Amino acid sequence: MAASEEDILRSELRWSMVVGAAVTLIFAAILYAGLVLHVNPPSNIETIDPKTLHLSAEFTESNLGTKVEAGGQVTTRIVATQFAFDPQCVVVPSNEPVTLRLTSPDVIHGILVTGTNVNTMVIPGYVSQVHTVFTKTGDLLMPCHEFCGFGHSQMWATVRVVPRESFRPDADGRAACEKS
Amino acid sequence: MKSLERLTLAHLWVAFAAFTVACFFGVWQMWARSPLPAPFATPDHYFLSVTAHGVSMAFVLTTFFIMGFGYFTAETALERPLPGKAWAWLGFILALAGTLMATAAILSGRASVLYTFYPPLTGSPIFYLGLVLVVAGSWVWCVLMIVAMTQWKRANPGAPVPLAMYATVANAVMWLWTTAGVTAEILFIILPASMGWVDTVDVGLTRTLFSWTLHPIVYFWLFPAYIAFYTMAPQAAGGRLYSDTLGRLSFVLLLLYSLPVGMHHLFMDPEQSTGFKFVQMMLTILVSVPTLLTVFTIAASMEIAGRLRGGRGLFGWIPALPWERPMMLATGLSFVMLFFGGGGGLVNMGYGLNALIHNTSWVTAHFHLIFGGAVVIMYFAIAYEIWPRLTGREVVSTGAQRIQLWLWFVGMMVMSLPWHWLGLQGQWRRVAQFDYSNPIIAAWGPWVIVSLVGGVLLLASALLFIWNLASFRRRPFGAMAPFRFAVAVHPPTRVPAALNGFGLWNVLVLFLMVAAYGWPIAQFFVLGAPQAVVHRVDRGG
Amino acid sequence: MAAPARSTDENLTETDVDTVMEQVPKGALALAGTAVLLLLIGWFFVYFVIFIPRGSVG
Amino acid sequence: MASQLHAADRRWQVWSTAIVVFFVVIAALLAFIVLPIVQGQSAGLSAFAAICRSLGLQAGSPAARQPSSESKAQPVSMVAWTPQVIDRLHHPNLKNGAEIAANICASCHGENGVSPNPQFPHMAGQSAFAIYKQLHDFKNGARVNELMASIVQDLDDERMADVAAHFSALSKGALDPRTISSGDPDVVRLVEYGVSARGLPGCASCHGAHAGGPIETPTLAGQRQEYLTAQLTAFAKGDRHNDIYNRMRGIAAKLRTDEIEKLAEYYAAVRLFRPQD
Repeated sequence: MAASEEDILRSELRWSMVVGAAVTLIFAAILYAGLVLHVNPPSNIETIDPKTLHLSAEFTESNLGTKVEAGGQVTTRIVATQFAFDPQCVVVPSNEPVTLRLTSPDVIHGILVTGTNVNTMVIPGYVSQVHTVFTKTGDLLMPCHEFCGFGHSQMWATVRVVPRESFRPDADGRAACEKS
Repeated sequence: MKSLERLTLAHLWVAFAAFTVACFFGVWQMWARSPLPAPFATPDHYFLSVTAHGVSMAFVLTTFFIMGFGYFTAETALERPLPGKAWAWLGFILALAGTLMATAAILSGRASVLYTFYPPLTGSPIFYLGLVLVVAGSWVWCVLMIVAMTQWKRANPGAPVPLAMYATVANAVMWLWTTAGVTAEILFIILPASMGWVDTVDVGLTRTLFSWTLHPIVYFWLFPAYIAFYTMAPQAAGGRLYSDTLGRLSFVLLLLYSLPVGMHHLFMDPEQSTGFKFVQMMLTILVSVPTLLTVFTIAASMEIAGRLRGGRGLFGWIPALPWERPMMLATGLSFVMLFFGGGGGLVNMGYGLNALIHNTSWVTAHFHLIFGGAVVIMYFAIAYEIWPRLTGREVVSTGAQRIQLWLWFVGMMVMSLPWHWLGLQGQWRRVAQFDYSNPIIAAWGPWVIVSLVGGVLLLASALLFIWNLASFRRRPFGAMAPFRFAVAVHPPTRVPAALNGFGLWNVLVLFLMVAAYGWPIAQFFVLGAPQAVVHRVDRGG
Repeated sequence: MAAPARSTDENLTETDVDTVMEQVPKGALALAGTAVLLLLIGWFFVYFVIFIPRGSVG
Repeated sequence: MASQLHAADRRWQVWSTAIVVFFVVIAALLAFIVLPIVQGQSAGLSAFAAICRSLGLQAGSPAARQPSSESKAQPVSMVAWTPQVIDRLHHPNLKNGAEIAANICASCHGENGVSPNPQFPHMAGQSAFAIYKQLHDFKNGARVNELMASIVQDLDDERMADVAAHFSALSKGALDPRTISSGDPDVVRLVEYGVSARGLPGCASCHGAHAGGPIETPTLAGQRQEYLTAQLTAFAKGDRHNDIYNRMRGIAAKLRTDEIEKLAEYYAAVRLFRPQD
């Protein structure tokens, strides 16, 4: 007999090696991104009550937007609600670490920022957090990318990335988009 | 024997009716999203349409097709009557009643929550109850498949279960595990909220339970395609299956590794930790293994056929294959779509890499290629293959069938390849209308129109498919030859118990599910999470 | 030696199969290998050319 | 033969279990030990904290410090939709509510909740949640109105819920504005479609019957035109600001004066009561 069952299984085993090598290569690249570039999916298990969100300190209306905290850390707080972001425009400095903190008082939302890797779901009950560095300046589009109701398609905001020297927080450390 | 045909045909017609309606919805949605002015394109119509499209394609087409094909396989592969046909009809009626309930709720505008639900948005209880009935009907099928195999094994001690049936039961076993997540979500959280018994829900828990179901459900849809690859395509090509053992192993691996991986749908979610996401990412990588093994095994089976037909050289066997046969053609086209869809999937599962494309059109492209493309084109081919047997009519000429398959393939590629590109540009999902006055979005316009053209081709193909099936009616009744599944190069005489049953694999699935989902689900009960207020999407009220 | 398609199906003999099995799975290996290679190239293109330049997130 | 097979089965059991368990152990080691420790080190986190984060026992990414978030709470409204409040609105004392309505509200808002004065809104068929929220906001000054503020001072939360539910029950609910055709394309666009370019969701996305919008969304169909114009204008100027997270201020500020007029006219024209069918 030309090819026994063993021969066939041996060829399958050889092919499995090829498959194993290919997926190992991909896995190595993912591991590299995690270990060296510190890329993680946003997984900030930090709970917050959506029912009393507007009564909270951090996500109170006047505390939203970009703020340079003590220690120089730039934090941008955004509330995703039906069917708008508050604020609808945030300003951030380029080439500096920025932490986005988002949450929702009502239903599930999600965001991405076009042209960047910024992407997270916004789930009522949790604070979503993305640490990143924006490298390109300009107005980036930040749409709500998860179905949140009939006004979902009209829900978007602007992330205005400005050069460091044009990023001028006020005495409280707050920075907001200038009204155009 | 007549009763089997009636049972199978009833299932397949429900499946294909839902499929055709869903194609109309799909094309209209693409039109509404494009720069071209579309009629009726209000947001509530749009999301009603998305819900109808998703439910019809993902729940109705798939479940009814799989049940019908499973009954057919059980009787033809085991060569003995299907036990419990009355139960099978009961399952059919349950699932059909559920489908009608869900349809009524959707069309009345009371359930525009999409087929993936999104609590705390909740629709009418009729919608969820309908879906539960569909699942209940499919459970009847699962039990019948397991019973059929068990009875056959008792009657044929030590003999290997035919591969087609072994795979079908693997799917039934997997489906029982799969539906646990979504059933728990609906019964314990969404239905009470929808009925007004509770006012708040734990959103993180609902998402985690749904993710339990969300990945293996795709493999549930995929199984018939793989069964056709292994047990029908080599036969249609005029060759032999390269390895029966590898077939069994692939189906076992699909059962094992499609389940503990659903969290890759939650990579961008804040309610799960990096650690468990990483573990499930690693398990997700393993899911690509059975598919890549299948690619090789089927390619080798085709190579046998091609060489038997005189093909020579490294690639000369490919043009020698009988491409004029629908099953052969569909298999080839399916693999091309599997290549692109699978490649996209390897990006999706990449842990941090998921941020690049999560909830963009890239993902829509991925699952349309894998499911709508690679899988559904095999549903067509299976239907063409078994229709003469089901109707007792003679084979129709295959020209129109081939045109239909080609149309589907070209349509799917034209539709989904631009979506990949748009996804990378950030085109986000589930949008009723885009603002084409925005310069970023304006640049997407032409590509959206190209993909709409693909959608129109798909609709044309869908209609031709129905016409092709209907044209069997005009053919005379023919002699009923027994249906033959592909034979392996070395047909198995004895296989290890592990590859002839599922006891061992159920234990391992349990272990994997506890490891992958134990704490991620338990955390909601141990640590607690704030609940969100239910928002009713119940437009009819 | 291209035999008529249908006759191959019906009159398949073990000898025929044995003969072609001397070649199989060289072609399958070449085809599947090429596919996996292209897949890897595509994946690493997305990784290095699109993903990495868009910056680290976590 | 049988024992041979039996041995083969054992091998399958042992090896497949071993491979699966081995793989899970490796995955867990990488996910819960290697990755967090390496990432945590460069972020200045202790190994313990990083591991806790990777397990989800501590908030934050194992690769970054948590930002500090000190600030003072300055709510624009004190109403929170807790299960207790929702439950009271679902199970009110309607007799109590009717009494309050007759004694306090009727003189301005009409005996059946149909206001005789164009300045005052109709109450009949209004969402109980909307009424409750506004009463509450009047009481603690989140919504500024001297007259209402003095009137609601005597109402506690439960009585507010009762009267809100009373008015809500007066009709079977307002018409869904979608079902009313309007000839004006501007109105159709604003009410049904929304305008993506301006970030304006369609009014019906929230104000349509059971549209799934915010809990406190009022129904607008049949409301007094003057009242609607006044409120939209007040939202636009920021004079009224008890909508949490700028939901209405943001929208009203984007509307032109003529659009506000048209919308108020349109919603006022929608009949308040359902035709008896």
